[in-house]
Amino acid sequence: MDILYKVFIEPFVFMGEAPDLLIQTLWEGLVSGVLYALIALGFVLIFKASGVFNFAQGIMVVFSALTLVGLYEKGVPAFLALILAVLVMLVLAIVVERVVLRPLVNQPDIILFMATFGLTYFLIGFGELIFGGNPKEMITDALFLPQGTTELDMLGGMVRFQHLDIAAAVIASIMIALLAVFFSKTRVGRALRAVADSHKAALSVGISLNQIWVIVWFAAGIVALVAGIMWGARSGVSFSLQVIALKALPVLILGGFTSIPGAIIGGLIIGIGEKLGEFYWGPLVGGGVETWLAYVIALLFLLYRPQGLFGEKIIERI
Amino acid sequence: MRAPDHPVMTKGDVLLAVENVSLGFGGVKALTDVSFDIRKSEIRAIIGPNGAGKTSMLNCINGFYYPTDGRITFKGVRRPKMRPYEAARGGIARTFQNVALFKSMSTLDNIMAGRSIKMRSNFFWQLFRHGPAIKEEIEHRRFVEEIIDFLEIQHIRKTPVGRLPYGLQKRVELGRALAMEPELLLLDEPMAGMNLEEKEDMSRFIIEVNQQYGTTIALIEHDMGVVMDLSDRVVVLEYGRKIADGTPDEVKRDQRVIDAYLGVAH
Amino acid sequence: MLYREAGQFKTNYVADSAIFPLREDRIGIGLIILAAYALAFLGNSFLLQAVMIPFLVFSLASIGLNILTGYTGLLSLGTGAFMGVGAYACYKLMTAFPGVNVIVWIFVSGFFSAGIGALFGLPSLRIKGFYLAVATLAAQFFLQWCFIRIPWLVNYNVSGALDAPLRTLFGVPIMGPNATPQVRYLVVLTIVILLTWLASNLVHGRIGRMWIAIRDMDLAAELMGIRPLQTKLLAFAVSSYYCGVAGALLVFLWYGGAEYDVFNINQSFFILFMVIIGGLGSLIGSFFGAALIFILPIVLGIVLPAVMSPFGITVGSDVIEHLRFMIVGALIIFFLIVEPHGLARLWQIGKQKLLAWPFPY
Amino acid sequence: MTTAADARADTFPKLLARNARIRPNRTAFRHKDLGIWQSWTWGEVHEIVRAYASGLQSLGLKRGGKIAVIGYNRPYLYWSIAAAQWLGAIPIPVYADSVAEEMAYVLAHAEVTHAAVQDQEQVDKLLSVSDQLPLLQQVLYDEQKGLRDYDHTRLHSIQSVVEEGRARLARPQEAEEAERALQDGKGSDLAIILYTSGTTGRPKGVMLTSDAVIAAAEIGCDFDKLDETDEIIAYLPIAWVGDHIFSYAQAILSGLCVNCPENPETIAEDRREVGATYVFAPPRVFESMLTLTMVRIEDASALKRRMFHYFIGHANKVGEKILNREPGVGAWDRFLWKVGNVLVYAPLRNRFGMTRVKVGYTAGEAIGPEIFRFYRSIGVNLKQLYGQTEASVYITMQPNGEIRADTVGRPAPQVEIRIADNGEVLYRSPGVFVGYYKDDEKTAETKTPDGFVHSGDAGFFDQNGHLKIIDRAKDVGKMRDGSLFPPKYLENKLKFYPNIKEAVCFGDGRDHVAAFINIDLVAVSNWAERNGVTYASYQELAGHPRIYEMIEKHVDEVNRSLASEPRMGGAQIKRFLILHKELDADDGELTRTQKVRRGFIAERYAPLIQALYDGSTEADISTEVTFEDGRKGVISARVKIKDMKPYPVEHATSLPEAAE
Repeated sequence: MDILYKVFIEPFVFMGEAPDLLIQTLWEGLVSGVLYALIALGFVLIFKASGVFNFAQGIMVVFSALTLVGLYEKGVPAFLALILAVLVMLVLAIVVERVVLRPLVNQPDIILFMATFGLTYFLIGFGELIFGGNPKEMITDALFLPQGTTELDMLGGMVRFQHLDIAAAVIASIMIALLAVFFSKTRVGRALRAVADSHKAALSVGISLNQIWVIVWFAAGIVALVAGIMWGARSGVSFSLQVIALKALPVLILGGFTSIPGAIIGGLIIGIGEKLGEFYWGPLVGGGVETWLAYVIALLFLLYRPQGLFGEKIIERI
Repeated sequence: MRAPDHPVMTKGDVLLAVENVSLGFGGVKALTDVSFDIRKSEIRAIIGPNGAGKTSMLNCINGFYYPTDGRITFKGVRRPKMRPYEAARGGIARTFQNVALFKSMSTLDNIMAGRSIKMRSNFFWQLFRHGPAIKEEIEHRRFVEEIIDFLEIQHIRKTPVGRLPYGLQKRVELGRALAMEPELLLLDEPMAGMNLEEKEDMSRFIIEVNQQYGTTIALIEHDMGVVMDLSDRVVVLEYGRKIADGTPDEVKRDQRVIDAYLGVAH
Repeated sequence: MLYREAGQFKTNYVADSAIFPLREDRIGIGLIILAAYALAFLGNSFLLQAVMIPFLVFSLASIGLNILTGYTGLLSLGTGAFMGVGAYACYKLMTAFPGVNVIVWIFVSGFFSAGIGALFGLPSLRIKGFYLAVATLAAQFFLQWCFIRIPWLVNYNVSGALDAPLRTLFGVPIMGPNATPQVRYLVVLTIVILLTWLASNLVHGRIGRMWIAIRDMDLAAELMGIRPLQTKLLAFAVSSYYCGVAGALLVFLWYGGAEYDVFNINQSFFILFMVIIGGLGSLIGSFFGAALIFILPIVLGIVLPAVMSPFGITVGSDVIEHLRFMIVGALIIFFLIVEPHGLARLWQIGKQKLLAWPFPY
Repeated sequence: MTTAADARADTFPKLLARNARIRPNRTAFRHKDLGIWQSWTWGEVHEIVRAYASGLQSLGLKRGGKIAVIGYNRPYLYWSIAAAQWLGAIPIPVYADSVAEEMAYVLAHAEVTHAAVQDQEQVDKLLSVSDQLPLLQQVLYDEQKGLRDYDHTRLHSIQSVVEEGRARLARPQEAEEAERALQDGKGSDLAIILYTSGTTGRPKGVMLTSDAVIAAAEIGCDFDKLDETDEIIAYLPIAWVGDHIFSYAQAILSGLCVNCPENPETIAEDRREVGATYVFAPPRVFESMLTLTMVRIEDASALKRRMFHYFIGHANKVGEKILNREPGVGAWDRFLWKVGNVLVYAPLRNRFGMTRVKVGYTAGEAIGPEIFRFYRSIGVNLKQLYGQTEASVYITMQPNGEIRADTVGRPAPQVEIRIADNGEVLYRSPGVFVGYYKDDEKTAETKTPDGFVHSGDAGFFDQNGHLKIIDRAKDVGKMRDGSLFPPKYLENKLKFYPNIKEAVCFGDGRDHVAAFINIDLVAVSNWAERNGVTYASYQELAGHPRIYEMIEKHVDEVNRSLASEPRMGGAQIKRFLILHKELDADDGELTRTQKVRRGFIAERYAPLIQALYDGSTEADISTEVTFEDGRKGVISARVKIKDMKPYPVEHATSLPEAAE
């Protein structure tokens, strides 16, 4: 009975007793959730436009951040480094389209999926070879990211809001909003959506499929760069970040592979869910549940709804 | 080939009855209030224009879909909601409109895979490929070889089916279904995309299966000539509803059929 | 060219459905096995310890993953964790029952990972493709967490690491600090040969056909009466068994001791890469893939510094490691584009060419 | 070596019983069926045939009765022959692919009362002509498929008859009867009637006694030392004498194993699987195998292709000599051949299923010399033999070490040969037939009172005593001086040169031989290009002096070779011309199968022929032609005529009469 109490009663009692801590946890969950959503958006972009489940999206986050920091460390001014990092992502998009996507067009999805594993490992090796394998600090100052903390008295306790987190949430939200607008309002964006429905439709807009791939991979690269700066500022830049980036996968499963709102909501659920889980239930099993909770949530969810929150029900045909 | 194990039915009994079956996907109605029966040892054709719900009907019969309304009785027992493999184990085999072979396997292995439900040797023996496992493998291989002989596909026995021309693939698929020794064999457009000679061969095989082993066959086919030659009775669907049911001659004379289908196709 | 299949006719089904129906293949396999055993007496410790033992261990793990991904078509990213289950189970078993020979426990430990594998395979009934891959990530991260957080698994050992106790077979130490590479190699080799043989039996029989049926056309398979859940779970269980045994071998007969970190997600990926490069759905491909992915960095580590040193460039081990990642990544893409069926297909084509020689087909 | 000790076994059933006694556990028959090579030992075969005979007896088959055997090569059909012979009945194998009408003729002519057939197809054929076969009582079939619902009052599966026989044999008096039937058989009894299709007229039934068939089989067995370890693949029609001797008679005589392929589509693969040691195939099989080889090798990589051609070229040079163990091959050439053997020859033999071939035969028609040499040069001991149904195959054979592409060998052991004045080959041997069934007239025409048989082929013995067949005897003409004029022989010699596409020779009833030559446009234009000869049209090329020079050389070589051959020296080509247009089937000059229509050409080009014989050096000709688009037009040309200098004839008239 004791265990049941500890699992089902005590955490909630604790939440009620210390609402400030709950708010603090929710806030942290919210921030990481928004960032998860941002990474997941990169996946969604690519999946929608090319049907490729880009496992390397997580690594692109790290790779872009590493490029930025690495260039800065080599003496390039921050502003220029940022531009160069963007250019590197463009080059990456072009190379991926040429070397990976084009030869593999019309292959089964799972083959393309596995090809992105290859891309992942290539980028890890390449990034470390150029910039070294040791963790780096994000150049927060040089990029004029705010630092410091605001502490608010709230609900009988102190809730701390790191300025960086606020900035991250805001920038990520702006980014998401921009993408939404891009998709629904611009010609290229509409073309991208058309590609998801039918390749012919895209051609009728006057953009070749190959160009579209380059554009979405580039867009996903920029998203990755933004996400990389934010995550990097919070937890340092190294390839161990990829473990965090992989969290975008359960987010996608929750939200569905093609839905932007799905990615956002999924991100928030995962972000908040794992923070709550870690803080309130983690101690029961010795902590560290954050590493897997997201996956288990996604797994359980999959069993209930294989198509995701916003996916359509799949009718199998023979 | 041995006759199936269940001794209950004799020729002419109702093997499968479809009663007032409807099927919908969301808002779309694939089948509306369809009723007909399939009798033991007959060849029953289901025809109709494209999108008439023929394949959906087969999918209901072999448990791939569950009707939203109505019921299906097989061998006098109402079919519960079941998984397709249970239907297969109950004695229903089928082929597919677009050949659904295991394309990396050889002809032989495809048909052997059709024997899976008849094979019982346990994991342990399988592991050592010894004793009952190998004995069983040989026993079923013999059976499969008889099917290969029957369908005259000896020369492609060990060819991966992915490399075969379409007509032969259809034949292999029939072989795989026969390997299950089904009581009811569902054929979804067995002659689609075949040339005349291949159609003749396939018709011959279908008739021989029906006559020699008494297998009940329900088939969907577009070639009206073939349907009229092969089948004992025909049921006609249009927009998910039954519009006629009877012998080929009756159906051919039915005004609604002429309007809806024959008139269009010919 | 080397084949003389004329006159090799089969008068019974056993011979006809033999795994190696051609005499030349049987001779070839025999020679390879013989050479493998001879290597124990001819090779030096470095070769055995740093090349052959890990090669065999990874081959075994690849066979495991190949059964799941290659034969049954279920993509898994949890291989490392399943290997870990085997290693931890083996550790617990042999420390709890030191009286029973460790070989027994190595084989038994596989059953634990088989059970865990089947458990995590349950979702496979409803989800496919990359959804399933993500689900297996749950296994990877959850199990890895278990290895860290459950000190019972390492007998509350302060270091939190597994270590190989001294164990003997027929009085010869086969595990622990006193076991020579030679002896360990022989043990690993024998286990790998045995398990490969069993796997080959499985995939060539009814069960193998059911797995491939599920992979090639799962709906058709189900409509033929093949139970999808049982078949997939069996694949998960057998696959995990192999991974588990490989994990136990990895820790206790190769490293001699290890921390949870050897079973991380990178390990899962590298095994997957071995399978992809070796060839999905091919046992022999598993060996090829393991050889390429594992031996490549070793060769790089020897060759590259030697080549570069005359130019005054020193190549550190970290550079080798980075290059390894790059090359492996590039190889994956290369193989997926050029030969999605991997080295095994090249091998098969080679054999086919020899068979059809001098004709091209 | 197999039969001397068993002189008493003078019929095939008795030999079968002997095999069951001395080698009961050796495999006698294999049949690829249901995916594997189903096998029967001699003991089993004997048991089945004995039971089968008894079963047939119960179905009313009697001594002297006739049973038709129809189908592809199936063990049960061979056993039908044996079972019939056991009872003293006469089996009549019939070509499986003959249409119902042909079959009806043979069956009615042979007065068969029973028929053992392969499958539904043959049963249907028989049923469709049953009104023409009032004598036919019972039909037996091997394969059940499709026959289940047939009326079985007169239809039986062979298996059921064998079962019935087994039941009968369980009773002592029936067993005794079977034994008596076996012992009653004599070597002088008729063993089989083989119907030969013949080029004209109705098929004739060649009657052969057991003695004859056994004697003939023995010739081959002894000649090539066949024994029970040998394997043969039976895929040629069972109604053809070759298959009967090779796959039935010699198999039973020497105990070798007969392998029946699965079905006609799988023969190539089955042949490879079996890897027979004793092979027989008509030239077209070897020819198509070689063609396929050359086509497929073109798809190989450049390196492999070059390697292949290099070693095949080398084999062409030395391969035959090495196979014949002739001296004069250097160590380096031998070494190269060995390398080639590893890289090309042995794998090729493997692909052909000839890895284990001890001896292979080709017969039936002339094999192209280059094809023949190809197989020999890669180490296949291929030989030619000359035979006929009326001789139970063997007339001449090629002994080891004396194998040449252009002759069919020496007279087979125990065979006497003589050449008639008109060049026709006559032979006498223990294997010759009794007569044509129910056709004494034809028998008398073919068989001389002293037992020699007219072969219908013209030929001569060369200086080595090897027989060379030149043409059908009736096509060989006589020139005014009495020399033989074999047109096809000459034309083939000319056509051997790639530059010559077609040749038409004239000489029957004339003073000398003259020829029309058609150049091969591809080969000649190639040559012209390399040699700087310019031309605007076929006609111009054909009339070019340098082309004439080239063709003249070829004709000269042909003349030289003719001069060295006995009785051929008179047929040297004295004058020739090169036709200004290609002989064309559209113009009726060739048959649709590309054979020359000599009479039509003679008529159409009469002015040219006249010019050839009146000594003029050129002639004008205009002919109507049909163009490819169907238009008709007229081509006129002035054609030059060349004179040739004949060689002195080496062999005047001294030819070896009959060898042996």
